Amino acid sequence: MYLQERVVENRLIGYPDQGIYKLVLYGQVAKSAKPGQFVHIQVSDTYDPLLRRPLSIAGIDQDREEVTIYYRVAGKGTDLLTRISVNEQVSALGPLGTGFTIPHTGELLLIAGGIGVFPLYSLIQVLSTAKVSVKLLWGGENQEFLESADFNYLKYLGVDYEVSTLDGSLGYQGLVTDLLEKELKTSKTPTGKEIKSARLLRAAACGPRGMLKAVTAICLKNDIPVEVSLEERMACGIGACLGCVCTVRGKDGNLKRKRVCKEGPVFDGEEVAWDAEV
Amino acid sequence: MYLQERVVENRLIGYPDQGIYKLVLYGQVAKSAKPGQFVHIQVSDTYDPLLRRPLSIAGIDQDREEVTIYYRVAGKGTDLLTRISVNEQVSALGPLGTGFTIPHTGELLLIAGGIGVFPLYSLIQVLSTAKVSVKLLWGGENQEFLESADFNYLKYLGVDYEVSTLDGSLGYQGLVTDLLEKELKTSKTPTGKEIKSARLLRAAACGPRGMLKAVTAICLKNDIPVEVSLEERMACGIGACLGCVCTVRGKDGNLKRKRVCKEGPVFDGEEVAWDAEV
Amino acid sequence: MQKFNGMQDFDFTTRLGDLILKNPVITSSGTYGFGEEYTDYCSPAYLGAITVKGITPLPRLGNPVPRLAETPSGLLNSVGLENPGLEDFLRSYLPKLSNLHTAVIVNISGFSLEDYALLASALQDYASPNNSTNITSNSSGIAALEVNISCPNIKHGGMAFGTNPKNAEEVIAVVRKNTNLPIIAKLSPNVTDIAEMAKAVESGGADIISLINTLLGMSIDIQTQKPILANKMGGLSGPAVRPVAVRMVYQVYQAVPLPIIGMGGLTTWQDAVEFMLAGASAVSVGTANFLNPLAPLEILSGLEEYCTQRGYNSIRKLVGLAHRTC
Amino acid sequence: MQKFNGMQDFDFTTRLGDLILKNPVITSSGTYGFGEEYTDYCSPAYLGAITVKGITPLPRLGNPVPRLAETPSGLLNSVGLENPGLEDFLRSYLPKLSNLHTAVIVNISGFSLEDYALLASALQDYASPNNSTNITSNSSGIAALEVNISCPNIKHGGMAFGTNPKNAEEVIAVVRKNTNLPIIAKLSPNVTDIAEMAKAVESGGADIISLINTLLGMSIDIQTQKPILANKMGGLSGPAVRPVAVRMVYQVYQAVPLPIIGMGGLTTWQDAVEFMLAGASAVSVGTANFLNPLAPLEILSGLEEYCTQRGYNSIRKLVGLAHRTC
Ligand SMILES: Cc1cc2nc3c(=O)[nH]c(=O)nc-3n(C[C@H](O)[C@H](O)[C@H](O)COP(=O)(O)OP(=O)(O)OC[C@H]3O[C@@H](n4cnc5c(N)ncnc54)[C@H](O)[C@@H]3O)c2cc1C
Ligand SMILES: Cc1cc2nc3c(=O)[nH]c(=O)nc-3n(C[C@H](O)[C@H](O)[C@H](O)COP(=O)(O)OP(=O)(O)OC[C@H]3O[C@@H](n4cnc5c(N)ncnc54)[C@H](O)[C@@H]3O)c2cc1C
Ligand SMILES: Cc1cc2nc3c(=O)[nH]c(=O)nc-3n(C[C@H](O)[C@H](O)[C@H](O)COP(=O)(O)O)c2cc1C
Ligand SMILES: Cc1cc2nc3c(=O)[nH]c(=O)nc-3n(C[C@H](O)[C@H](O)[C@H](O)COP(=O)(O)O)c2cc1C
Ligand code: FES
Ligand code: FES
Repeated sequence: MYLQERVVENRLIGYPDQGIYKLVLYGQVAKSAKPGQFVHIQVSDTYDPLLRRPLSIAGIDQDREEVTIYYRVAGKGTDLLTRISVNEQVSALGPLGTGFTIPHTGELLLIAGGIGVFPLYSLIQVLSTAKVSVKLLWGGENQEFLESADFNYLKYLGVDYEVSTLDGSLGYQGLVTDLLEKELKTSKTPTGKEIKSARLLRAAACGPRGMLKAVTAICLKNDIPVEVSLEERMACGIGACLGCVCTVRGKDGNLKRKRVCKEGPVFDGEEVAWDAEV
Repeated sequence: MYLQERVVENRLIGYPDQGIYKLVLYGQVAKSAKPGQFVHIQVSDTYDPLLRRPLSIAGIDQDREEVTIYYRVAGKGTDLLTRISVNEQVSALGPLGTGFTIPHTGELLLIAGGIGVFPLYSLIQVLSTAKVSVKLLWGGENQEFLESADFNYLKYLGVDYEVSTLDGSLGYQGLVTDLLEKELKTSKTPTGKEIKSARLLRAAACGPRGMLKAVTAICLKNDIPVEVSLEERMACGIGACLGCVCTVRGKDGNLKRKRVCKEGPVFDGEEVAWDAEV
Repeated sequence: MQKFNGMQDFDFTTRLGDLILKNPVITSSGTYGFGEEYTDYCSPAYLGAITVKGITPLPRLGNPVPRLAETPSGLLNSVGLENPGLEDFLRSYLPKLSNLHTAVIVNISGFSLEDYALLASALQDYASPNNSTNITSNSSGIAALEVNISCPNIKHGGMAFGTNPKNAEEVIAVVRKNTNLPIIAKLSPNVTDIAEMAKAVESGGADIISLINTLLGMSIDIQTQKPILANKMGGLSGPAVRPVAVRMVYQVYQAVPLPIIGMGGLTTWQDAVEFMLAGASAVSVGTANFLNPLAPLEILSGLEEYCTQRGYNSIRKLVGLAHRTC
Repeated sequence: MQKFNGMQDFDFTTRLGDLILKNPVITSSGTYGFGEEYTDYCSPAYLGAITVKGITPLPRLGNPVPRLAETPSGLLNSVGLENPGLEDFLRSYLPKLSNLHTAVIVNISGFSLEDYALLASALQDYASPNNSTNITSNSSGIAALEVNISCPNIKHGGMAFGTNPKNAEEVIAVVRKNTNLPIIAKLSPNVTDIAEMAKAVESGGADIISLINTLLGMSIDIQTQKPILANKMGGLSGPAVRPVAVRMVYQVYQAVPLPIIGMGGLTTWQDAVEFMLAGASAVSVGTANFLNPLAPLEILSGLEEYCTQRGYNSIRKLVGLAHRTC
């Protein structure tokens, strides 16, 4: 499971100042990857930066044995990653983590904040949209960001979506949680069915922690089960160091730790102890 | 004097397993560079490796504002250097150090061990061979090494030379110090004049410390003044840290330290306290 | 899987007093979970031993996140001894550990002398049967206890046991009283005089010394203007600390006759050689596992090659060579 | 030359007790020669102060080479206090230092209390006239003494003065008796309890505390099987040690009311902000000069931009912000 993957593509997409790259890896990871899982990539040979970098799997092509990743340059690590050329080998542990539940029927509401959309791409991709009705709500900084984060690909996937931007440059002006509230306030379910019969409506979300907390609250208020994909600083990526924990409330009401890299990154929104500070 | 130089050329020359690269830099360094001086190059942006790397100036083209450097991949630092592409900027402090005395008349005997030949290339290049008779004695591991270290360039320079290899694959089989002994044993001076009138015979050498010590002993025995170019681990490269000292014996007979990066790397062979262990 | 015992007659057997391991490569406490996490990448059966996460009498949630901060060539962590506690460790983890076919070292941590006493006597019942004559491996049970003395002593104002020679000696003595297992005293590097600490744990009855634990450090986020770690301070590990670790192994080798397990930034086989030359009889791989799950195996094969190229027929020939005077 | 005082009304003045500097960026002892070496790259006139190489009463040849070893994100050095000695320093170096238009801090090192007494009283005669009211710059003479207490105390078995609080206090007290110059006590990080050391030098009469000096480390060449440094052990500096340095500055800030000069791996302006948030009133640039001779200037302009972007009109607003509880 220690995998050398070959770089098939690694290039800036969209506006340069958005710094978003598309990385395609050929190798073993694709064989067993599931939406919501991630790879833990070694970005260089030096000890500075020291650690691997976790990046979500945004697309899976089992036939071509390729996974697609989108990353935004955030610091030294992602910057070094941009310098890796096509055909070079990178060391990537993965696929890691548990991933999203994949519904085979009913309706799925996806809520994404910023680059949190990337793992949701792979979820959309594997869903049978004939059997599951999907709608994506996606909030971002502005139009430039959304377009750079491969908005076209989303359109190509052919799912229903609505976007919001902070500056109103595209879609609704405001937060994606506003979109979610509005969506659930209509008498119809997002995908057009009566809300009373919406027993099979579920939600999945990825984005900043504050947003996920709000999304969870809204979903639970509406009796919609919601899965959230969390981020946390990681060292090992495989459950050995206990660096990346998330605090959850067990069935017995007691606080417990779960490892974001192992039991996560996808958690049941309800179990996360959002306000725990222990 | 803090200089960004543009990489004009950076490529492997010779046999791949010899790992010798030619690096040409365009910028300010060429304007004032002298043979025997060096540049102190930042090989990457990371802190691992931490320090700059000292490399000798092997060729100076003031008109094109270019200096040529040859380097052998020895570890992490020189390996990172190979990854810098043409047209990238590198930070190079220099030209640093004092350099060789440049004779304007008489005869000059050059003795090189291994990659120690590189600084001597620039000395040969700037000498007016019409006025100064030059002969180079060069010892290396084997033919592959010598050819990879741009032997052709040496031939192109048109000076008299003799080589030795440890395995006899090219030239004399043995040490370059043997060549030197033989050279001085003949009744003629290296460049053909009578030894008695050889008042203007000088020597300059660069190579491993053991070789330089032996060369100095041989030259002094023959009353030939000799300059040696020393290597030492360096941090600052400009005389501020006292990391790179060489022990010399002052005129008063007392031991003193001199900085290889500042008062050197070229020293009068006679002043070096070769056996000092203080 | 890498091959690393090519030379049939190369002797990898490692003797740490009565603790005999099939080879000198161990994985460090807190960096290798409970032995199962890395099995996809590296079978623990190839290792000399694995050391489990520090166990305390009661379960601990540890510190809040962020628990990790990256620094130049280093890693700060403040996991805060999260662990399932003694009871659950014995019930849920130890049985599985016994299936890994390697020697199991249990790292114990306490906040009072009573804690250490309790842990030592409870774990004594699970001692591996054959810990003094055979190579400890393929065997169920615990091969040795590693006593983490870097924990704060709650009864003494939170000052770590491991920063005062008297306290360190006491902790080890208490453990000694309660176990026949080999005792590995794990020293903290946050001290003025590591040799003095080594002598103290020797007096306390330690059989083996392991070092170093992490260096106390801190990193501040200039955006939020607060320490990055929720716990403010944390332990620095990784290649950045290696020169300090090598120096301390060298000093302890000169100070006491006990066998040493060297660790601290050890990442490559070259680093392992460096620690053994400094005086370590075995080496332990910590943060390096996070960078490269194959690190322990690569270290094993590198060690063997280094030795055989020099004609050493046993790994033990390396130990302490840097102390030769000529 | 970089511009770094764009905002006319930004106040860079740095107060270290009676020592008032035009800005908080200093260069560290042993890394900036005698101030002249870097003038081609960075005019010392732009700096808050420069600290010269450690001076001893008599000239010293220092240690044999190799004196340097590179480690991951770090540098080991064992220069061994090579310096021209007091007399030659006063004759050949101090006059030139006065032309650099910056405050000059003289670092003094000794191997006995007498050494420190001698240095302090001899240097007192060269005190800069205006060290307590004006900004110390453009002025001839010495602005402050930095007392390096990390040297071995020859009379006490070679244990460094700076690793025992009583000895550290004594050294500072002796210097205090012999000078009116501001005293900067430079602490060694190789101690169990840095806060205790800070209190000791405060009692001794220090006006300012600088930290950290280098961490004791070692590196072994696996080819020769010997320590790389001729002196075997050396001092570790550079980015690798920064988390330890920041932690110690944070602890000393809480332990004593004296102003702090923070150093240890400080390489970028972001690092300078980190040290000031931790509690340093000024910062000192050491090993970073070797990597980037423009580092001090880049740090100055980065500090100013960081402050002005947040609406701080004075550099002093930054100091200790990481200690806020809300
Ligand atoms: C499970 C998981 C999946 C991820 N998937 C993606 C993805 O698909 N695409 C993508 O662009 N990014 C993703 N990230 C985030 C990505 O890992 C970080 O942006 C990256 O590690 C930053 O590395 P750097 O060296 O470039 O920046 P650094 O210099 O390390 O950090 C830049 C900034 O990001 C913060 N930061 C660094 N690491 C983390 C972290 N793990 N959690 C929160 N903050 C952090 C730092 O404090 C700093 O402010 C994911 C993270 C996790 C945990
Ligand atoms: C003034 C001067 C001029 C030089 N000119 C040239 C040149 O023109 N071409 C060239 O190829 N090399 C030259 N060198 C040597 C070159 O600087 C080193 O090979 C290089 O720094 C090694 O860096 P690295 O990271 O690749 O290897 P490292 O991993 O740093 O070291 C590889 C090996 O070299 C040894 N080493 C490293 N630095 C030094 C040093 N400064 N002195 C002695 N041993 C060292 C190490 O101990 C190790 O064994 C010169 C050195 C000096 C001091
Ligand atoms: C995430 C993490 C958790 C650790 N937990 C423990 C522990 O529970 N008990 C212990 O004695 N040491 C613990 N350590 C210290 C390591 O065992 C080791 O001594 C230290 O990290 C230095 O080695 P390294 O640089 O190879 O990691 C931990 C280290 C890390 C990085
Ligand atoms: C080559 C070198 C020489 C040094 N010489 C001295 C010295 O003479 N006196 C002293 O107090 N500190 C000396 N130091 C320590 C530095 O002043 C500084 O405290 C230490 O290097 C940590 O800072 P840095 O990581 O920024 O270099 C020296 C450091 C180096 C690297
Ligand atoms: S990153 Fe190590 S347990 Fe999750
Ligand atoms: S390398 Fe610093 S003085 Fe020569």
